[in-house]
Amino acid sequence: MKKLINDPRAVVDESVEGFGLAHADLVTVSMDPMFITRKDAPAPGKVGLISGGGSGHEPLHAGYVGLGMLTAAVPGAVFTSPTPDQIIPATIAANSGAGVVHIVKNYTGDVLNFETAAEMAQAEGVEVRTVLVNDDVAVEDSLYTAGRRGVGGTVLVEKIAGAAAERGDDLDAVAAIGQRVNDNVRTMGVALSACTVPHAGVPSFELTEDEIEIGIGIHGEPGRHKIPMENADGITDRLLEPILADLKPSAGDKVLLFVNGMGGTPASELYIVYRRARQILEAAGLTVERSLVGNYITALEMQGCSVSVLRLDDEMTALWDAPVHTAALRWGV
Amino acid sequence: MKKLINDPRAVVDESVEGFGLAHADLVTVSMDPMFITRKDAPAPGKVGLISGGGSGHEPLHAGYVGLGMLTAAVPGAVFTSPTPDQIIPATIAANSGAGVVHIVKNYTGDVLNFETAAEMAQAEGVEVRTVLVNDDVAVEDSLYTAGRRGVGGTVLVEKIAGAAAERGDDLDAVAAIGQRVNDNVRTMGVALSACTVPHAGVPSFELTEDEIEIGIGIHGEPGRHKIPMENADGITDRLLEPILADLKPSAGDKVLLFVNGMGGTPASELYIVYRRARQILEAAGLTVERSLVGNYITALEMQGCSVSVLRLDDEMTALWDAPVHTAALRWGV
Amino acid sequence: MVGQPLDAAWAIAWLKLSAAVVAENRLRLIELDRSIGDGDHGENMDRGFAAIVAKLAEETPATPGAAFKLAAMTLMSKVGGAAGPLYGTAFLRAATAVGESATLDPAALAGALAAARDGVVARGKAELGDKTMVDAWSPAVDAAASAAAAGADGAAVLDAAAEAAEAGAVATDPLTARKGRASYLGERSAGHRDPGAASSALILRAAARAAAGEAA
Amino acid sequence: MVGQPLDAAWAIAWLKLSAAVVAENRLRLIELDRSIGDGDHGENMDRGFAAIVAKLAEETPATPGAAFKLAAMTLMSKVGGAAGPLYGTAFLRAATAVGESATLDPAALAGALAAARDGVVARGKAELGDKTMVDAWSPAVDAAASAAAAGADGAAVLDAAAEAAEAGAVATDPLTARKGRASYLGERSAGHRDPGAASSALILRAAARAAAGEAA
Ligand SMILES: Nc1ncnc2c1ncn2[C@@H]1O[C@H](COP(=O)(O)OP(=O)(O)O)[C@@H](O)[C@H]1O
Ligand SMILES: Nc1ncnc2c1ncn2[C@@H]1O[C@H](COP(=O)(O)OP(=O)(O)O)[C@@H](O)[C@H]1O
Ligand SMILES: [Mg+2]
Ligand SMILES: [Mg+2]
Ligand SMILES: [Mg+2]
Ligand SMILES: [Mg+2]
Repeated sequence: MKKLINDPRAVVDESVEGFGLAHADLVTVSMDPMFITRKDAPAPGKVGLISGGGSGHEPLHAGYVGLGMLTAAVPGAVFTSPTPDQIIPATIAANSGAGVVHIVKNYTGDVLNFETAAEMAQAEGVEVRTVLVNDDVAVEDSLYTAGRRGVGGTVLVEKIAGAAAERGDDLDAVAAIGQRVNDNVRTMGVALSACTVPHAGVPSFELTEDEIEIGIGIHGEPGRHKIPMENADGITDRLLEPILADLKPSAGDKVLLFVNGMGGTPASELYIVYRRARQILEAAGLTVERSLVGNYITALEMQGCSVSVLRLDDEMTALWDAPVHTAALRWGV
Repeated sequence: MKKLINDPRAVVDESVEGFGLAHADLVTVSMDPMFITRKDAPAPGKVGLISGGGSGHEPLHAGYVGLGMLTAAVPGAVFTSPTPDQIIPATIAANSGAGVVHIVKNYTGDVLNFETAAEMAQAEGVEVRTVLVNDDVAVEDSLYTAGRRGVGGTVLVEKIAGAAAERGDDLDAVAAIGQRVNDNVRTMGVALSACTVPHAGVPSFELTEDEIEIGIGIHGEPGRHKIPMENADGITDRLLEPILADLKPSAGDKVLLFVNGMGGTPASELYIVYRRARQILEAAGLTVERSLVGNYITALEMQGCSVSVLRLDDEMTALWDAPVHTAALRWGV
Repeated sequence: MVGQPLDAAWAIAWLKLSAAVVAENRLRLIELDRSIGDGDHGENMDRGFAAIVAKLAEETPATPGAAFKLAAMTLMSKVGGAAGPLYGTAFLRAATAVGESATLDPAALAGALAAARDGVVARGKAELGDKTMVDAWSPAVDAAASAAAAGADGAAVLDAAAEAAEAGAVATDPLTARKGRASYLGERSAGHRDPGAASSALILRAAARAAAGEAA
Repeated sequence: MVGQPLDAAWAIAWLKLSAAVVAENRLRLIELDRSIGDGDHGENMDRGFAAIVAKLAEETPATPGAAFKLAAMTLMSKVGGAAGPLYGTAFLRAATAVGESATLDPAALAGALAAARDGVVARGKAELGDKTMVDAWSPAVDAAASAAAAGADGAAVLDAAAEAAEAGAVATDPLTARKGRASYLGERSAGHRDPGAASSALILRAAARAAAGEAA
């Protein structure tokens, strides 16, 4: 394992410290307990929006703290959800009195820790709503399992719900639009290589030179199955197929196409995947109204990508286009 | 070699095609000869700004085409400079009558091909000025060698000269500010792993598990020397030392600190390097006025980073802050 | 087997022995979690129990219940992930169950273990056979109850519980996970031991060793 | 050795044999460039010469000069990198030097090679010993001039040139590069053959083979 780090156990601390220094115009960093808030939080009268989860998915979530997106982010240890003693003060700091929405990726750890924190924050007088993101079609959705994972769709939920909070929607409305995004987005990922968690020191799974993992998440967990290496178009076909089968869009639907890099994939390759995904969507009669291509929710240095398709309505499109000013996503300002 | 590609020889074509589809609001793509122009090029009365070079450094250069930055970009094959038959029509397309500045990274191939193109474009009536970027302190600067390489500083030259062109500076003024940025920026890079050129199929150099290459460029060429793996702080010290020795800043100087990922390095690690670089600069009495952290000029999926330090003056800072709207850099609009 | 009284000293020794055994098994637990999860379980548990030891250097709980509560709060705030709230809840429910008693008799001990297990189930909603830590805790609780009913002393009750937990952990090997991160793997999760069940067995064994008089 | 007349057919055969030999040596040239450059030289040359062959399927140059010009233009527009403009200039200068002659006599041939070399030097500003293609071209030009002066025929002149170029390429091995990408490596460039010198030797050998009557 070669990484640009000092002590494997100081990775999150030092990285968040650097992030805070580089983006001091946007964010305030609390180191202990660790959470990152918008410089101007809480915005009077506006709903607060928080997300968090294990570290290692940068720029998620700290990179999305700022105008028009998150009010606060709560990073845990690498691939480990944060604890209530971080989430509670972040929730309180994000609350202007209008309440706080927790955007939680559907993993047992995240759910349990945010659940506890929400309960305790409510006990301290903060109204909390939770949007559970579970867009990963690689995982079977069932009452008898942990359910689908929250992956690429999280970024879209944060952007669109963030814009709703910024325009002054109330607590239930912000949670509802976040939920609507989640209900209309599906994601599927592939890994060409594993990633190495700093404290583990060895890759999270093994792949030979001609194997890939289809249906991976963002934690270096193995996917649903290994298949022999294929070309980019073939892989993209395999990602889109379950997305469309599950989303069941109608011809004429407008969509946002999000091709996300897992951390170790060159931008040029993401655009090759984008090209093919776009061909498939257009062949299905869909209009790609908006696009996002890049490393937005990663698994350390994993090579691979995920593709997300979000069925848009006019309100979602307008909220997507609304100004955003964060370290990792910025437009209109 | 596992990559999200189809035919190794179609990588640039398919990737640029995808880029054009994803950013159709910003750019127009000519596939043969290949070049990418701003949707609204040429802007009446404004100086055109072109850059180009081998592919594999994405988002450089196509990602910087748009308002306040490049008028056109000319991608060559992977790590191979483009040819005059691409550069000439791009130059003509970028010319509103106010002339065109070529931003050329100092590599023999880039210099020769842009030189030929400039001559031929001038013969067709386009005034051309050239800014040669050579910020890499890893390489000895001498009349008897190919001289220093153009690396991270290129992004800063493109942004600041682009803002000057956008505000309406004339040809010589745009070239002069570009030159001033180059004169005030120094860069040094490190690789933890090599990259694999698609048509070559094998890594560009070999490193064992406990070796790193110090002084690498952006083409997977080996660096000045291999050293045993060190921690992030130690590596950052090694990058900053020659930068400061060469730039010779004075206490009180204002600088822009640019920590650039080579393509395969997680953002969290870049912020760990940023943290240390900032400590060093502040210890030297410098004020870090502006920062940029991310994958802006890459070498495919190489793991590693470069650090650039630009000594700012008030005009450069204002031009840095000026609005920019490109696929990879955007603010103020 | 004649053991220690199950008092505050025992509870503290249990926590310290747990910290030692988790630290020793850190890599093994990471490795188990790497196979069917995200490779952090050993790191998470080690961070949490190291924090408990640090807390114990500052304050000395006067009762087993106080020790359990200290453990619960520390695990809840330092571990994160799934294991943090689950173990946190387990110790919290055990603390509530034992109240302020200075020592636990075998029945109270068995009741505390059952409360802990019930807490895990309430939070995580896993059933027996879902390939989670419940598969270690449930047989341990049953074994403890039987032993206590049969008149065993505290040390013997814990020994039975530990043995059952160890068997329960081993028995997760062939199972297909239905809860937690391993469930994403579907059938590929079979053939691997559940890391949370493995750590639960280690911790229950530490309780038995503390009761048998082993010092931390 | 009695060879072909150095006419348009020879020039075309030269270009086609060059394309074949460059294609065969693509990986070797990539490998040489990977060691001290950026690993694209074989790919660049292969792309350029394949384009020449494609062009030759569309049009048949009537003179050696026309063939050289076709090669120059194609290399200039398809190769890129350092090699594109340098080889392009070489062929362009050779074309200018031979004008519209239908066949080249040994002196004209030697003159064309010298013009080509001078073009490379004018563009690239490399001196002998800088570890570039000049280290193959310069001895080749000298050998060709001597052979022509000694009365050798075209084929023999080219044979001498190719042999000298091959020796010149080998002689780059110990040198430290002072031009091109390899110069960034400083002393680490010593111990490797310059890829452009290697490709130059291949191409000059192809010229000799074409002159010896070998068909493409
Ligand atoms: N719903 C659940 N009920 C009971 N135990 C669970 C549940 N989900 C996960 N676990 C336990 O947690 C363990 C994983 O813990 P850990 O790796 O620390 O957290 P994470 O899965 O968040 O990375 C699993 O091995 C399993 O025993
Ligand atoms: N200034 C120069 N003069 C002469 N030849 C040069 C010069 N610079 C580079 N070369 C030749 O070009 C070769 C490299 O070509 P190539 O790999 O195709 O281009 P690039 O270096 O741009 O990747 C070198 O091996 C060397 O022979
Ligand atoms: Mg985890
Ligand atoms: Mg090259
Ligand atoms: Mg885990
Ligand atoms: Mg090369």
